[in-house]
Amino acid sequence: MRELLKVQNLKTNFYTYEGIVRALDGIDLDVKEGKTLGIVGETGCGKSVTALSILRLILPPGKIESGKVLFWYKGELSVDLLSKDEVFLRRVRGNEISMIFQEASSALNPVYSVGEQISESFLLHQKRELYKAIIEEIEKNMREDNFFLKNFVYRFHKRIYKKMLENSKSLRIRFISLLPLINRYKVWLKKEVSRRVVDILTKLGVPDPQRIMERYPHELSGGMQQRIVIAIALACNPRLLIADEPTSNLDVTIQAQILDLIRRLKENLGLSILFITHDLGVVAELCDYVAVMYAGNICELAEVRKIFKNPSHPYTKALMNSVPTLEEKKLESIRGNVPNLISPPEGCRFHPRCDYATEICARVKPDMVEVEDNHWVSCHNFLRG
Amino acid sequence: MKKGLITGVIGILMVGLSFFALAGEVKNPDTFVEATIGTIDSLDPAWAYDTASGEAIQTICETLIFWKGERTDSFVPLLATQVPSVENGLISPDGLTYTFPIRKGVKFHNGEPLTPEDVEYSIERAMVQDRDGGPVWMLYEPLLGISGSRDAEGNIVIKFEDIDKAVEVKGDSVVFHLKKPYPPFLSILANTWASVVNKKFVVENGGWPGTKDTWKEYNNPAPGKETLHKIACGTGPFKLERWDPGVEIVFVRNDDYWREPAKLKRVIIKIVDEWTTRKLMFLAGDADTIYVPRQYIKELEGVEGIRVYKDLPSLSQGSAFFNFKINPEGNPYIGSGKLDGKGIPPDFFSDKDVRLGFAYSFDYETYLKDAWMGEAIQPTGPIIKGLPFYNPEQEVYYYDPKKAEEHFKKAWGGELWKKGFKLTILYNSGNVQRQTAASIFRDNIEALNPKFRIEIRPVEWADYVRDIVTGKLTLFIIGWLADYPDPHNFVYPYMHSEGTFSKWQSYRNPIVDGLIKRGIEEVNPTIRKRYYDQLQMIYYIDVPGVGLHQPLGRHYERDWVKGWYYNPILPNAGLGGYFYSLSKG
Amino acid sequence: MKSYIIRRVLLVIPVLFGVSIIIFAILSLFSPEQRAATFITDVRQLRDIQGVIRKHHLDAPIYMQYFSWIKEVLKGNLGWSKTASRPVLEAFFYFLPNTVELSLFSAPFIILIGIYLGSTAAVHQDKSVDHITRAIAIIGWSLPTFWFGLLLLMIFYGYFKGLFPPESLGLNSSLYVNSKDFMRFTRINTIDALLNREWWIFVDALRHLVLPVITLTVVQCALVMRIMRSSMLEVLGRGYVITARAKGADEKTVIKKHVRRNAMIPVITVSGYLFAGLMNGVVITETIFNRKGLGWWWWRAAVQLDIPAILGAVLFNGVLFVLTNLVIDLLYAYIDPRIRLG
Amino acid sequence: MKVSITNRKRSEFKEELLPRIKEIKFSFNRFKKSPLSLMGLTLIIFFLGIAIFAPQLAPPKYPHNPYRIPRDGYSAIPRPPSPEHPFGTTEGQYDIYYGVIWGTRTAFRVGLTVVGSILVIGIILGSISGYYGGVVDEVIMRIVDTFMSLPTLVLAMALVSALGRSLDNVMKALIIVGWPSYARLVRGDILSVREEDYVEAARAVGCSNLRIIFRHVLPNAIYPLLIMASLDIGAMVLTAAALSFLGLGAPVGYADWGQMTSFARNWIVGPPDNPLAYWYTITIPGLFILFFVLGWNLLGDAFRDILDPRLRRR
Repeated sequence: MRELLKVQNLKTNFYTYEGIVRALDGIDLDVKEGKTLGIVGETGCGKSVTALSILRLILPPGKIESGKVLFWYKGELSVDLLSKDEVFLRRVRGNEISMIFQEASSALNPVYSVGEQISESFLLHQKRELYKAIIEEIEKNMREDNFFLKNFVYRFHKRIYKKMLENSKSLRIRFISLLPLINRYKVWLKKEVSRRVVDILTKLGVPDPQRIMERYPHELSGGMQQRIVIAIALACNPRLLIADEPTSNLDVTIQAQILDLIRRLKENLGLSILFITHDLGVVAELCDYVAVMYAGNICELAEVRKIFKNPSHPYTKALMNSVPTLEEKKLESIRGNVPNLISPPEGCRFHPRCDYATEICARVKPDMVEVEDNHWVSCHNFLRG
Repeated sequence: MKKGLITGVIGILMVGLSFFALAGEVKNPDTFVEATIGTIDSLDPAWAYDTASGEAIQTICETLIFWKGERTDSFVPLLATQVPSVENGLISPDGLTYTFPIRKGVKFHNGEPLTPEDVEYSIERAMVQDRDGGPVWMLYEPLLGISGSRDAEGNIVIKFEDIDKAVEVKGDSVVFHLKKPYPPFLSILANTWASVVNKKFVVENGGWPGTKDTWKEYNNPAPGKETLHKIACGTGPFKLERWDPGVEIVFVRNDDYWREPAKLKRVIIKIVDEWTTRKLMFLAGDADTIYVPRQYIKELEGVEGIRVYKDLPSLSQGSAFFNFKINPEGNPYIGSGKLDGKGIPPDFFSDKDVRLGFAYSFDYETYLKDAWMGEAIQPTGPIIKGLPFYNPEQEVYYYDPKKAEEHFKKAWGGELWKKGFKLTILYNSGNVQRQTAASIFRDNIEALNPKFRIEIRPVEWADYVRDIVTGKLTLFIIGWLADYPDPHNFVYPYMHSEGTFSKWQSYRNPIVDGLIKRGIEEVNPTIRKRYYDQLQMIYYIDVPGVGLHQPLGRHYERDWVKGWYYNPILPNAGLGGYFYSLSKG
Repeated sequence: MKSYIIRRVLLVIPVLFGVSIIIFAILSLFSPEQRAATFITDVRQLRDIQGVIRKHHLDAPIYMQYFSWIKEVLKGNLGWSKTASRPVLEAFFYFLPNTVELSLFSAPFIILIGIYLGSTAAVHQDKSVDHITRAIAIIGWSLPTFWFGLLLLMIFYGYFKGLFPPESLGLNSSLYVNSKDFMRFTRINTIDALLNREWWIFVDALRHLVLPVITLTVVQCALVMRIMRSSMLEVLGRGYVITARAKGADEKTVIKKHVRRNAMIPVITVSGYLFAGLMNGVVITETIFNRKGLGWWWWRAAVQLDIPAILGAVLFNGVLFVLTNLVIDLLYAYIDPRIRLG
Repeated sequence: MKVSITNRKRSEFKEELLPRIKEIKFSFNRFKKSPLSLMGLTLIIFFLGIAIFAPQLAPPKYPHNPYRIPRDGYSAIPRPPSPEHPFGTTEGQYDIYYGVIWGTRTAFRVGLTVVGSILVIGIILGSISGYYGGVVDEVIMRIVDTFMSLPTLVLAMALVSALGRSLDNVMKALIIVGWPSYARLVRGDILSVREEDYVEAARAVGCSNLRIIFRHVLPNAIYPLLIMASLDIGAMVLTAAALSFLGLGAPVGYADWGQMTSFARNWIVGPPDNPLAYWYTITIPGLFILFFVLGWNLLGDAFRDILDPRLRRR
């Protein structure tokens, strides 16, 4: 099974007034094709920063210090996204890798209709496929009714789309698109794109997509808004979807629907997903592999079943215990609070709160050790069995 | 894209304008442009009393007789063929009837010929209208012996017959019947309020038809409702082309004028409030003459291409008047209202020594030098230089702190010097000269005795007028402009117990009233002179007020203007003067 | 949408009533003699001031005058303006074209430059571009308009010998414009000149517009720029901007399509004040450049206590302002769907 | 015993204040970072110094009325700077140096009193109408609309010409014209803050309405007000100067920058041979106005970038 995405020693800092926040202190993870990797951790441990760093969407004062993001791109493996120029990155974003966010309501632009926002993804990436499809469409129409005048118009439109296919930036086309009557050719484009929007919306199980398209974001429910965000992301059927806590602020019933939708997409489209959440329940249900993050480091990485069966990193164990279960058992809380990332503790960043901490933990940062097949831990005295 | 748009637009603007280089010495040679500040109130001769309207009407309409060049005491015939006098028999020996033979072959701007009926109608129409605060009292006093058609409460006190009989047409001349002899009557008829208008034109435009039954409706119309407010039809050298109130008024040459047509094709009077803008237009040649406020004279010194006329005596003067009986009720300007160092009693100025103290503590030279740039003279009394019977040898007061201190010590039996006083002098804000005069009084009097306190406050013109009329001002500085060049027009308002200023001062002197009455009714000039000399001496002795300045005007014009002359009695004399005589090039 | 408009229009009536109350409160501050004095232009007319008071029935009790005034206003007779020597309503329509021309030419510059500078400053926050544009805008905003205007006049009219003259038209063009063979449609010189295809008048009118427009623009566009900058900064931080970037859109389209349209909303709401600011600027600019518009007329009326004109001015401004607010609300609803669909 | 209580109190007090100190330290640092705000602060401190030490810098000639500019003669032609008149004299020989120094005091007086009273009126009416809503809100808002529909300068001109021309009337006019925009701003903020949970919580705990308004609601709505106030101080001084230019501001001879610039309005363009002959009459008062207003505007801008919660942590 090939690794679709491999992140190596990713470091990202934020240069704020209080000092340099070392948000990511060397992250290594990989997403296998068709599989779902869950990233779990308390708020503020750097989950979202990882997601944004992968797509290089970190804005000043943040800066990606070092590391590699290798992405399997059309046959040859090692394409380091971080070293590529902005144009390449733009072709990847939304087309190969796309992202969905926690706050669906603020992720949608209030002044444009939902349909417009989804069609923007198509227009950005699939211009050539659209023009080809339109040319075929025109030819089909020409064959059906060969009324003289219509024919002439069709041929004219066809020529325009052919021209656009070769050189989409030509000034002549931009000029023609301004003339009122002549730019009727755009009708084809609008029809083709809206057909695709309806297609993606039905695929996501949205009822009556034609009506929904005209609506504005503030008129839709939370769940529906999240479906639209997913539609935007999956418009050009990317190979990797990064989901940054998509269901966190939805109430449980809607949350279940969205998770179910994502699972169906995974199976039907063979989509590989990087799923970020702080809810262990969701991880158990959806993810194949899990990475537990704490204060900018990954402390444990393993298959879902293995990690639930025997969590070997003290933090993971503590996390497990703090989740309410059916049997009545006292919930443990972890003493102390999340470290300040400006002056993080030496060695293993969890040692001040770790019950099993020994002298070495405070000095040396533990490396990843393979406890069992597909089960890695970064801890000096990890718990056995 | 946006960046391109903006720079593009500015580029076009610059290119389009740059080729407009300015050249040419005399701009628009046959159009005379006057830039001033006063707005015209109305074009109706019977309505207009302000100088700006007077200047416009004088360009369009003409009177029976007119001033002879620069003189104010002799006339030339205009619409009348002769100037009436006792010698040529056109004025009756008893000075009660004046006959004016009317010139023939004169046409109005609407083509109608000039007839004696037009003259009679013009004067009667003025007396019928007689608006509040209008100039027509000057026709009522000589013709009917009263000051207006209505009493204080506003109901009409005269009958139409009185007006009709006062002016009659006899053959082809017009006869005026006066109630009592009135020597300045000729100079009144030479002014714009006696201009001749075309009866047919006025009646067509809804004016008074000249009959008895409807005359009351046309009496005292609301502002702007008078018939000739915006329209004009006279016999003058220029016709009215257009009037945009507050903006400009444009006259165009009347080609079939009964005398030789004017040299200028067009005359424009523009309103330009901002001095800097006005000056730059003058320097750039866009204006041929401008109104130059006194304080900016220096800015035009040593500028070539400009001709300046200096020391033009104007028939106006500014004086300080002492209020003998100040109205104490609710009056902040007299402080405590008692002689206790924190105010003044209402009759403070009734004590002559106080008045003399003030008179001697005013530094006349510095005032004339600083406030008027040395371009004003000190008047000797109510009758000023340029008026007949002006007495140049009349004694005047001068700046003498010791004399002033002497009088102040004697004032109120020495109480004033011990206790001191505090009073407020007002001036209408914006009038730099009056403000300077008030400051001179304050600084010199406060220097005499630390207990003397004078405060100066500027107020709006409307408040200034209100406080003068209600008698609240302690001492007020105000000016007077001649209606007609005759001592009676100054002596009456300054000294007569019913005169405008003396009434507000509550200055009453029966001898003076008698002298004034005899002065106006005496036809023989030598006897009139004796009365007016006595009046000027009494004014010096009683010192109800002190003459401060008689301004000497200035006239500024570009050097390509020709034919300008100065007659003090013409409205806005220092500006356009008489457009008929002007030319350019 | 329709009910929204009707509600807004109905709101206009109480506001206008309020405006007339304020106007009359100002009027009651004057005393009868004061008001009468304003009808006197020459000291010689002081003779019968009582006559003038009676003529204009200035001594009746205030509320009585208020009702007679309102009756007159509804009949369209707003009294006689001495400074313009014509009825107030007629004077308003006479002076309106000049002011409209000035605002017509400066408004686009103010808004265009303001938005452009505002968005560039926001996009490059805290870089040199941001500091420079902000400094220029702030200096423009703190510059006393009259001082700046007079300086411009001195340089471009005095020193450069009449390159950009004051007033609204040169002598020859104003004579021609007022002559019979020039069709007056809107009484706005530039537009009439175009309609009559008199290019030289059009250029002359433009030449007279340059200085006043610069004076007005420099001060007013600082306000637009500041509002635009802070609203752009706020929108840049929003979620949908990151979504747009995540879609793969390039920075230019993100700014142009997504950010600027949302950032325009606060600018539209504030352009109501912009109108008020413009009217203030117009008063000073027209006085300095001697362009006989509403601003000049109101200044002259205030200085010479021409009461009917002052009251008329406050009333007209009230009506104009309320109408612009209505237009702005409708524009606001058009841009922001959240408002339109309630 | 007493000592310990205070000790306990002080440490506890320090403990409670810590977050606030941290915030202030953060603001001050953000403030230090942008050069424009530093310039603004120095300008305002410079003017404050002049205002405070005015009696020392320019000893008043008339103790009972220090704001009257002393005159040295009456001639209308301004005289250039000379030893006894460091900045020269204006038309009517008013000493520019004295006028400009005491003018700083007038500017602060006009700026602070006007904006101060506008803030107070605006907050009171705004919070009442915002918090209570319903009919009260409707009435107050209609009054605000009425005042808002009157352009500041025209109304101020009408008021000053009615009340008479003095600095107090100018201030009254500016206050009457200025308060509505503050009231509307406060109402807007309060409407949004009123919905917040912590206000609901406060009401649940049983605080009185007034306490809620002043303890919880206003502190959060205060930032935009502060920003607007600091910008308005400059704007108010400018409007007062404009009024003086139009002949409706402070009386002649009063130590006020606007009045002095209006003195100089006719001397900007000197005689043709030496157009800049009277530069000092217009430049000196003009520059004082410019830098005073500039200082406040820069400060206001800096406040916005620092205090506005949304932009603070960007």
